[in-house]
Amino acid sequence: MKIPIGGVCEPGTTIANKTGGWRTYRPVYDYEKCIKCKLCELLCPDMSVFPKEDGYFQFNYDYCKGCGICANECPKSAITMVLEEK
Amino acid sequence: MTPKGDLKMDKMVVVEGSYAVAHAVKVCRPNVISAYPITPQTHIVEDLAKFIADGEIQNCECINVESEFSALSALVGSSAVGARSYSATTSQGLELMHEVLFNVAGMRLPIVMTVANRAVSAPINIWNDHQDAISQRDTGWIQLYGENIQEVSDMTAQAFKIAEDKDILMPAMVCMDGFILSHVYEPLVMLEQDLTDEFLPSYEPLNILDPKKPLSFGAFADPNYYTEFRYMQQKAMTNALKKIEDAADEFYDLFGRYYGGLIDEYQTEDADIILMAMGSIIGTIKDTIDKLRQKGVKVGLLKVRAFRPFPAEAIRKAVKDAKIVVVLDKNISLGLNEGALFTETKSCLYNTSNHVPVVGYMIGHGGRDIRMSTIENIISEAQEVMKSGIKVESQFTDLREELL
Amino acid sequence: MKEIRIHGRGGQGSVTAAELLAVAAFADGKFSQAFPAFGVERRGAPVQAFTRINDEPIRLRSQIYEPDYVIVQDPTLIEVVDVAGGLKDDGTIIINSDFDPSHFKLDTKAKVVTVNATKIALDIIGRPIVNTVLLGAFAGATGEIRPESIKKAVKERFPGKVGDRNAEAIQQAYDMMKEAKA
Amino acid sequence: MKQLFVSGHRGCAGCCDAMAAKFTLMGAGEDCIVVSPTGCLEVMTTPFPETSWNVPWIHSLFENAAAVASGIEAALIAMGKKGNTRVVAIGGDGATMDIGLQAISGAFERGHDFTYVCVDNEAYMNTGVQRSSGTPFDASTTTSPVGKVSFGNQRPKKNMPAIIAAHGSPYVATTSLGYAKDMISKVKKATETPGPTYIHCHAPCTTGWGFDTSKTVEIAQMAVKTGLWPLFEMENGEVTKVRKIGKAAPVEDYLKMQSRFKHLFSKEGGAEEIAKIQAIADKNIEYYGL
Repeated sequence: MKIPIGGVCEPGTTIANKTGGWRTYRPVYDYEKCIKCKLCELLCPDMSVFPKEDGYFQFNYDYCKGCGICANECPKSAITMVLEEK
Repeated sequence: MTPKGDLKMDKMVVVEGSYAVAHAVKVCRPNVISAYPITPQTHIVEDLAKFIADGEIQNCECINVESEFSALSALVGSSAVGARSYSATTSQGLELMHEVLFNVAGMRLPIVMTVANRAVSAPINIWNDHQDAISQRDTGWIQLYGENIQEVSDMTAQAFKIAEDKDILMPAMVCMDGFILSHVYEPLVMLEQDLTDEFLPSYEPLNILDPKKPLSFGAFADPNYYTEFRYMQQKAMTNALKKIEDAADEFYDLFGRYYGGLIDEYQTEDADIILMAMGSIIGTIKDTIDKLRQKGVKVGLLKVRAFRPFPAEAIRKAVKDAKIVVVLDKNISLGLNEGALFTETKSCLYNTSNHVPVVGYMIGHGGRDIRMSTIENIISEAQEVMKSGIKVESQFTDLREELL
Repeated sequence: MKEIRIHGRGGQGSVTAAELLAVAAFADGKFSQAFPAFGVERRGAPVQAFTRINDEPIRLRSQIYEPDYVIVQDPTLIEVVDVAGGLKDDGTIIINSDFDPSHFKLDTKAKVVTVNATKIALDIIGRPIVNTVLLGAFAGATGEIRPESIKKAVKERFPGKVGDRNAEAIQQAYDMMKEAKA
Repeated sequence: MKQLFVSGHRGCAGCCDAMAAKFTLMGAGEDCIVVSPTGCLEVMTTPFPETSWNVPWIHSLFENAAAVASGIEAALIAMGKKGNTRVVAIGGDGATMDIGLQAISGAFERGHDFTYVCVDNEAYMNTGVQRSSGTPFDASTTTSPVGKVSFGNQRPKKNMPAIIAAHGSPYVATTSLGYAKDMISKVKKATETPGPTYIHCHAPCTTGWGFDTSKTVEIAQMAVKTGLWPLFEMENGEVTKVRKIGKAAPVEDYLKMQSRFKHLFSKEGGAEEIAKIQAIADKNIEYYGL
């Protein structure tokens, strides 16, 4: 890598930085309870909740920092936070 | 050295220095002008505002900002979008910009700014010296100083060309002595639009803020990277040394006018005494030299056009045969009791085989008028130093002892 | 090189007069330079402006201490300012006044001339603006500059009727000075 | 839909700034240029050579985001590139309400077509939780600490929306991270409104306020429910829309969730202080008709 003049950065490149290692608790879905309200995807500050083809959601554990907002806000308590097994 | 051009009187008009600058800016086709009024820069921005009001500058927006800080900040945005961007200021306004000056240079934005040099408060003083610009010497801005309004006008186009060069991409200050040059009426050839278009191509930025190619500007660099950013800025400044000379030569080829590249020399060829200075004092020194040459005093002048990048090599070459070098500074580094040009000239001769004595005079602070007789006194003191060595290395000139 | 110092009060157009003189001198084929004694004076305060005229390009940037000519726009200034200070012995000082030159006891060996520029201005321009009128008088009294060049410079700066009336006043002041010399 | 703000940023778990940036871009859309002043958001999203932004983005200094935005807008106009491109500044409360206020005032007075989004987490979080003029009454920060003779910050929040509205802005709105869709639609409206527009977003900071990382949204909602953070829109200086809260929750419910207010529940005289905060909420409820 060479530093470009003025130090401009190519877009969306923090994707190289996998923040999943910050996590203490990991979110886990209970798809039985999920009503596909999309709130978890909307509220995730780490853009690590993604819709699946079937309309349910999945976590991108490469980036999820385990904040637990999705679990706290899920109207159906479909997400629980479990201790990371290290 | 490139020969001097002839002054073509039939192409000259008598205008105010500020108007000459505003007109030069106009023909350089700026896209964004952003400035805050401050004496003695005001006439420049007023004249530009009139051009805009009369529709004489196409594709240009003029922002009447609420401070100098915002004046330059707005240009950070405009230059990053790819706009040719211009401002003008002086003194307190320039000092208020201090933080932004670093930012512009670090982001490699080739903004050009006229500085109508003025003293810095306190006490408040609206008259000329160079303390304002000299105090910004480490910010990464190219600093050029002009001796008359023709040179300042021509230098404005040169500054854009130098700053926007892909090997440089550093901002540039065109320094003109406040009032002495900003408010003087004298004849000059105003930059012709067609020749200027030929001399100065449109600005083609390397990177711009563009939704189609969404780059990020102004990221923070941690200790793993910061050093290299600084190194690259210095390298650009080093590249500018040659580009400043090239721009002066290319300008001469097209316009037929030449005022020196990094430096200019006057009667230095056989000179025992070489004076060094920047700005409008140059003319007064030249007249003094002519007078003393008639009396057989072998005195010459090294005019410094580029203070940043510092033309160390050119200076070493110009003073190699001198018996004494006398540096006149319209500024002081308080606590060192020296002007910046003096300190740096001494510094660039150290570690060389040239052990010529160098003495410094701080002169013309806060608009104190500089007369030929003052220059003559300095030269006669230099003759003493040649005989008996340096007694006082650096001193104030024209101190009114009765006030102390 | 000829150096001219103009004394006036803030608002009387001394700086404009110095500039017009520079423009006119250049029209005559000479190099010129005009600049004010940069100050923070406001309307009414004594002010000075300078013009240099030369056959060669002018490099000198100091203020003018030993003028060849002095123009005094307002005779009341003589009480408060040393208007003849440094004036060369063979120089000329032109005072806007209806008194005879002998009325003014100035400490100078230079020639003192007076012209009632205020009256000319009132008669022709209709307002007591004397700066341009005095330039006509300067041309007449010194021969340093052609009155046509002054008129041209003034008309460029003040187009239309104002310029025409000024030009007429300039010519009259010029003629009066020429007559007085003859 | 293209992610305009991507993963891998260095914000804390539960970061309010990241949410605010995400919602802002969802409202503003792809065709925008973003300016950020110095602050948490800037630092955490752009460690060279990386950036979390998928829109053009620029950071210059702490106090000049609005001026930089002015220059961007002017340049787009001058160069005939304005089109539908939105210029959006996103700054924290310090950069907006304190050090950058002059530049903001200038830009709003001059009428540049841009939107300024203040992400108000009520203190200087980037430097370690020092008070700003956005810090609420009685909040403990490192420069307004609780002490033997102090209950923390002794001034109420500066009324920034009113200051902007007084500049003649055509659209000023408050919003909250507790109401994501409210924020997205208000940013959209602001960016679609010609002229200088302003969004003030209440943004609970897990680190600075002292609460569990999962509670960012919940606490934001509670601030609204108590009346301490009214949600409203102003058009041309007039309040035109208010989010009704029904029966207001007592301010204790909000305060007790955060360690920056915990002294109010342990220190002698705390009840009187809570009453003062309740008075602030009551006044909001009455003034805005919440």
